[in-house]
Amino acid sequence: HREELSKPLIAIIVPSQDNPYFKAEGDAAAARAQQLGYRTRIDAHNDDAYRQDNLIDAAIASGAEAIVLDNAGSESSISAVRRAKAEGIAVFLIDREIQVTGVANAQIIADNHQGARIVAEEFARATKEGEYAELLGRESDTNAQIRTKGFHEILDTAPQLKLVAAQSANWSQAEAFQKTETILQGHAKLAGIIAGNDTMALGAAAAIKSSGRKGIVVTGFDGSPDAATAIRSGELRATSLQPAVVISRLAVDEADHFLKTGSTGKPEKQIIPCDLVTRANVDNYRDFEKIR
Amino acid sequence: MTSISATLSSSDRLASSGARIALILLRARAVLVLVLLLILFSALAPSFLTAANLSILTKHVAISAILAIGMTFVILSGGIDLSVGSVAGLGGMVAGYILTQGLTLGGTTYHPGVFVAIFATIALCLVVGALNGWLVSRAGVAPFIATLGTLYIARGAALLMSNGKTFPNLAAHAPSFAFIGQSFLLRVPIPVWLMFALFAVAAFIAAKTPFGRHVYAIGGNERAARLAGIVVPRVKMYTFLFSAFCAGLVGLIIASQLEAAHPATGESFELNAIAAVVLGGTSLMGGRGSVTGSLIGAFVIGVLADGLVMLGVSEFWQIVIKGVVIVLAVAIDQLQSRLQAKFLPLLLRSTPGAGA
Amino acid sequence: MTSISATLSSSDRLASSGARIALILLRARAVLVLVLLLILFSALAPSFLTAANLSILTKHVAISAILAIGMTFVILSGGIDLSVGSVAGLGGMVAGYILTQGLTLGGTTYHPGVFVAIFATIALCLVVGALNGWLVSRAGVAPFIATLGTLYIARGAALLMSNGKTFPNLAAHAPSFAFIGQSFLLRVPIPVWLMFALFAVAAFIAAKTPFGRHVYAIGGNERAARLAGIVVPRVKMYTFLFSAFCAGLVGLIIASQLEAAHPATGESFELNAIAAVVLGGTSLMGGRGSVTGSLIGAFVIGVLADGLVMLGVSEFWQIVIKGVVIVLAVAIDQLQSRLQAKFLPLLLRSTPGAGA
Amino acid sequence: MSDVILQANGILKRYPGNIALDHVDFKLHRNAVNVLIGENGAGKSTLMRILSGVESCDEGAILLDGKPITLRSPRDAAAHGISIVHQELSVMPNLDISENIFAGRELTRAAMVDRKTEDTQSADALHRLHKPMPVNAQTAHLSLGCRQIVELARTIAHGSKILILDEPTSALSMAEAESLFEVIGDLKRSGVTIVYISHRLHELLHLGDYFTVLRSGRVVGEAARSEVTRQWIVERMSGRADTTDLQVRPAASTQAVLSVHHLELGSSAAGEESQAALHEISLTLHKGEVLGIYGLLGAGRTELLETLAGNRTPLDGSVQIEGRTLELNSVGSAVKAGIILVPEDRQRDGLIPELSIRENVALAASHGPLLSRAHETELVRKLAKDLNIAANDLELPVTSLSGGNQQKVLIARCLMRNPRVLLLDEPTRGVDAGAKAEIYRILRKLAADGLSILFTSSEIEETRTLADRALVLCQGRIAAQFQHHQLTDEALFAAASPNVTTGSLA
Ligand SMILES: Nc1ncnc2c1ncn2[C@@H]1O[C@H](COP(=O)(O)OP(=O)(O)OP(=O)(O)O)[C@@H](O)[C@H]1O
Ligand SMILES: Nc1ncnc2c1ncn2[C@@H]1O[C@H](COP(=O)(O)OP(=O)(O)OP(=O)(O)O)[C@@H](O)[C@H]1O
Ligand SMILES: [Mg+2]
Ligand SMILES: [Mg+2]
Repeated sequence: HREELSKPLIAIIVPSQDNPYFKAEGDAAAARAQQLGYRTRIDAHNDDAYRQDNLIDAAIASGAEAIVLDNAGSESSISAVRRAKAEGIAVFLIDREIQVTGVANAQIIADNHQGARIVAEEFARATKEGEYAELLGRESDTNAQIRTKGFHEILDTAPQLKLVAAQSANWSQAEAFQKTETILQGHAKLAGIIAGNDTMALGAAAAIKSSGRKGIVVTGFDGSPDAATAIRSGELRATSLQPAVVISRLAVDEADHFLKTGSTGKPEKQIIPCDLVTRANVDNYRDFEKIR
Repeated sequence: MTSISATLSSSDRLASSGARIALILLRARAVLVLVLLLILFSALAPSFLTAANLSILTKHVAISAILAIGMTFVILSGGIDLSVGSVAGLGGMVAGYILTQGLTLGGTTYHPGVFVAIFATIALCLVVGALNGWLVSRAGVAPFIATLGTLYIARGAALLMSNGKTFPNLAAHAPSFAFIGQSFLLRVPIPVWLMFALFAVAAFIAAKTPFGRHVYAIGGNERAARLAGIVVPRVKMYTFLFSAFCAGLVGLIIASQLEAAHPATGESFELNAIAAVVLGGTSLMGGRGSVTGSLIGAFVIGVLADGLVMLGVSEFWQIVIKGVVIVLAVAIDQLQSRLQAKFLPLLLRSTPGAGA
Repeated sequence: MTSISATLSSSDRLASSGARIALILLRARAVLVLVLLLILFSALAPSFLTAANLSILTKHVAISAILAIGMTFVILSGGIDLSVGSVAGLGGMVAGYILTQGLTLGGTTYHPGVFVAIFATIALCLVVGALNGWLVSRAGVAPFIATLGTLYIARGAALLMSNGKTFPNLAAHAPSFAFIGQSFLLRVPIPVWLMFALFAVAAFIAAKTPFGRHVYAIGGNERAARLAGIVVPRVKMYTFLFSAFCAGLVGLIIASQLEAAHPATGESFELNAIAAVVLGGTSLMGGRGSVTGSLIGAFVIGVLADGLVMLGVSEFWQIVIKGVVIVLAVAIDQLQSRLQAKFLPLLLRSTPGAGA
Repeated sequence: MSDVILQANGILKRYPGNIALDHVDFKLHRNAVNVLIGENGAGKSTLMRILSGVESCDEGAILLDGKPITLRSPRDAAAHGISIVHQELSVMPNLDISENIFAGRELTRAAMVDRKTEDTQSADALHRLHKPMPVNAQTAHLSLGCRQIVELARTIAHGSKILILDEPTSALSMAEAESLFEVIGDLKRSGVTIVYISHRLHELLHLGDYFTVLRSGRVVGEAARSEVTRQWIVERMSGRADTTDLQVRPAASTQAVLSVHHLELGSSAAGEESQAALHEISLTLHKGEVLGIYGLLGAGRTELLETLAGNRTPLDGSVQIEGRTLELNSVGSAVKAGIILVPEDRQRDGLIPELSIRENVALAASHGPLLSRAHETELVRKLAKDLNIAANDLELPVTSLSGGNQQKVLIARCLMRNPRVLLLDEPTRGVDAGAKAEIYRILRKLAADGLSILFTSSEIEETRTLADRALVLCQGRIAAQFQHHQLTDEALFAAASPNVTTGSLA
């Protein structure tokens, strides 16, 4: 225990621990950091910028050398990150960016916008024509906003696709299930549902299954293992895989590099593109990672 | 003596009819709101009033209705149960765990059938219920705090079971598990059957069994109930057990519907359940209310939610409207009972007894 | 006569000393838990007991402490306020809106200063508080339901103000706004000053002013309070206004700390505040408790939260532990007052009056 | 200025179910003691609640010094110098004595409560009542009597022109009452007008200057002291229960049903109510006997009965029923043994207001796992007939019944469980004359049928009328025991009061 405590600490802060994507993200970062001889701690801010603020304070107070952070809001996180920097703690943002540069040591961002576009393109290809519905994440979350923006850049230019319902399911599978059931009732000719993340997509798929309707295209976002399973079985058409593991490892490596040399040797913003996962290539991925 | 009985008989007649009117109005209030909503949505959303949609709607209502039915006894006896949402979440996780991981006893892992899983789930939920009951009726902790504590404990436990992960495709592990949430009987979803079954049982218990009456008695006047020889702690214990049982059932239904168990399931369900009970005309002070009311209240909340989704009303407005409906419905209830208090005496103005 | 007064005076002496003992123990309980936690964490986390950390800790405590202080009067008078979290969220959004968007009146948009923004924020929060007060004291809606309704309404309103978006870098729009949440005075964070200021004021009001006494009186026996000529509805109104005021302040502090206003801010803060108040020894039945207690309770919750994070305890365990602490603390409280009830009579047994 | 300071004209007050005041005219004579008499339920308290702004009348006017005034709240009344001690205790148990005395009218200096002055003023208010108490003692820990004193002190401390006392002595010992009378004398001399309500005739005749008699919400007599005699009052009240047909006789059998040995109950100062201690209580109750327990309030009668009913745990002593010793640890066990209590405070400990008459009667008597409404209705109807409960619909809310009938409902509830021993605490408190006589009849009949009855009372009249044998309880001890023929006012008073000053019993 003693020499464990003597190791330098890297605090890892992710949005939540009960979502497979963030779970994988956090675990990957922790694993790498421990490989590199760091002490780690994973906390979740549940997309509550104030809780994130407190967690960063706690990290500062417990003398963390670096913070790996998947932030709680591109605007509402800035002051916290700035405070950490002021305390001389290196901050490495993963997955989501913040609206300023020069504060964080690195922003290794999963390109939600590009990811949204590619999955939307696949959705448009698959749906061809007709009515579709959108399930948004928690509308007060930045990512929900970016993704829906990306979806619409594509889908609004596809004249044969008509948006008939857009509801928030707050990232929740149960809520997506119920709302989809209701939407299906309202729209007999629904051809597709584009969801803001995989859990909602799975909820929608379950609802479609229990409704007995066939041929409704469902796409998700994240690339979770559960989604992969659903893609294999055809319940999901596609998802946009954010390379969580890659990003986390990168962030930790750069943190390590920075702590040892005083620089990351990389540009601050590194935007990692998302991969489109469909039945065709689903077997090339495992746990948010490209394996072949 | 004569004059007294005279007063009584005449005042009785009025009082009774007054009481009946009151009762009808009271029921009517929830029903009224419900009917209004139904008309509104049918008018605005063509596909709302279809058999298919109503069946789905009822299935959604079932969730909060079952919780509300369980909550009714707790509230009737003057308590409250904030833990039902967490308990539902925990229940789903227990089932998910057993179905996917099996039970490991002394090194060897068994893969018990669906019924064992269901049984174990309910059992664990009852343990939480018993904890609530014990804290309230024995340790003398205020129900609000006791169940707030178990809310956290149960939620944390649910998250710990899978270390935050979801137990995925339960269907693959146990196809028959889909039954609870997904199957139909005579073209009516099983959850709806469960809801009506529970409703029937609960309404029967409330109206026809000594237990039911004891619940009302305790809510009405706990001291009197105790002096009349009612074993108050035991009754309270049962109310919390029943509430936890219903919560467990909900957890199973949701897990079965999603074919997956997610540890965060059920967050803030308790608020819906409480709102349903109160909309149904049950007083948070206890002693006054009915299971039927709670069912109607649950329908109000469910119809509102689904209807607004159908109309494509934005999430944000949905929240506001929900708040407004809750407050309005209850405020109207109060107003009405006030009016009654005002207007009954005026009826009694010309009773012979006074003149005698 | 003599013997009676003898009984009385002696029993009184005991009673009052008993009361004092009780009070001290009661305070002691919360303090005890607090001290235990502090020792525990200092032992386990070396960096816990540093000036820097304690200052940060206190800053965190300030948030729930301010809410708890506001909530205390509501609960002392026998009510409850579930809406504080939403009101805090709404407050932040109002400030954010005014600072970033300005106020548009008749086509032209003004960009008022920070003080106008703060003023407007507090004003709007007071409106919600007034709504709560009106619903409870005039419309006769149960506090739980009334504030549950406004919880939804305020949250929805907050989301609608920005259509769910965050109002970004307020610092840029109004540098001086950072003051409330980020600046220091004599190396102590402003929020901490605010907390202690509010505490002083509240403790003073509770102990020294007629209003404070009226709050206790209503919580102790509302009917008697009314008979004694206390204007119950007005007092209740003020308690809800004060609670909303504190909530608004919290909203401002958080917005200032984050330099951004997020519509989801403050979710479930109410539970922390209520827990703090109850841990502080205030009875949910009203009439018994103190502002000091609530402050201590807030520290317990705050220390627990930060300490567990520092120890790297998993989030899930944090939730469980929180639940356990809440239940235990209150259960112990109950137990202790029972013991008192048991042990006082034994003292009183041998009073001269009885022997006379 | 006129002799009449306050005048109420044509006051009408309705309550759901009955008319409490039916066009009452009431005059208050300046700095005199205006006595208001009437049976329970006559409307005395209602009238006073109206004069003190607690309730508003449906019709009628109130004139102060000839000028009409409106009293919307206790504050208004206070502003006009009218203050009241309510019949039902209204102290705030969580506040201390001085806080209670000044609740709602705090003395302030610089917006701060001026505790010092409050305490000193409270102290000398208590002093004027010859009842010094530590002004910072929590009222929760006070006996009913002391709470009553606190309320008196409240009105005295506020130095009001008109002081209404609604049964102020009901909770006082003789001696305490004595000192109250002195205070009333002082106040009268210092120019205060007093309204005095009480059921104790000797007090009224001792104190009163002007008398007004109410009967079922109407004024049936007014006179000055000079014209008033015991006889006059009794005729007006016509309250004397017609109990001629009650033939009381010594217990038929000598078979002991209930025997209590050396019962000890600790007094506790915890919780909302203080409770009197019991010491060395030993008594036997024979089959078919009606045993009365007389005592002043605070004597511990409620405690005794509640202990026998299993609702309080004794420190020591044994209770045997028909020879078998029984564990008194819960109401349930007592009920099983056939001991059931009709509590003292109907509203607080007896009735379930939300439930119907039938449900209240059948409350805890469960026959099998299910309630058979038909069966139940039949049983309840029979009881209602035996006890002559004047309700033609058993499904009405129990609150729609008058006090007497509510009391019968509670008796019926106990009979549902066919008890061996029936305990009644103040069986006719708040019950009007007719019903009172009836309840006596019922109880006698039950006794004749072999039920053993133990009842408490604060009314000598009642004890004399109803009991075969009477015990007197004083400060938790059995002070005396009387056979029926030995029961006289003087004897009972003497035994009941810690130290007697019979001088005042004119
Ligand atoms: N709040 C109330 N609601 C309904 N009826 C009431 C209420 N208060 C009093 N009454 C009825 O009004 C009548 C007069 O009651 P009141 O208390 O004035 O009688 P009282 O003369 O004070 O009797 P007591 O001598 O027992 O105090 C009674 O029949 C009583 O039942
Ligand atoms: N209705 C009541 N409200 C508050 N306290 C009460 C009440 N009845 C009894 N008490 C408490 O119990 C103590 C003992 O009084 P108790 O009632 O047992 O004497 P008692 O002889 O039964 O007089 P009574 O039966 O007339 O009340 C009282 O001093 C009082 O503090
Ligand atoms: Mg009276
Ligand atoms: Mg008594």
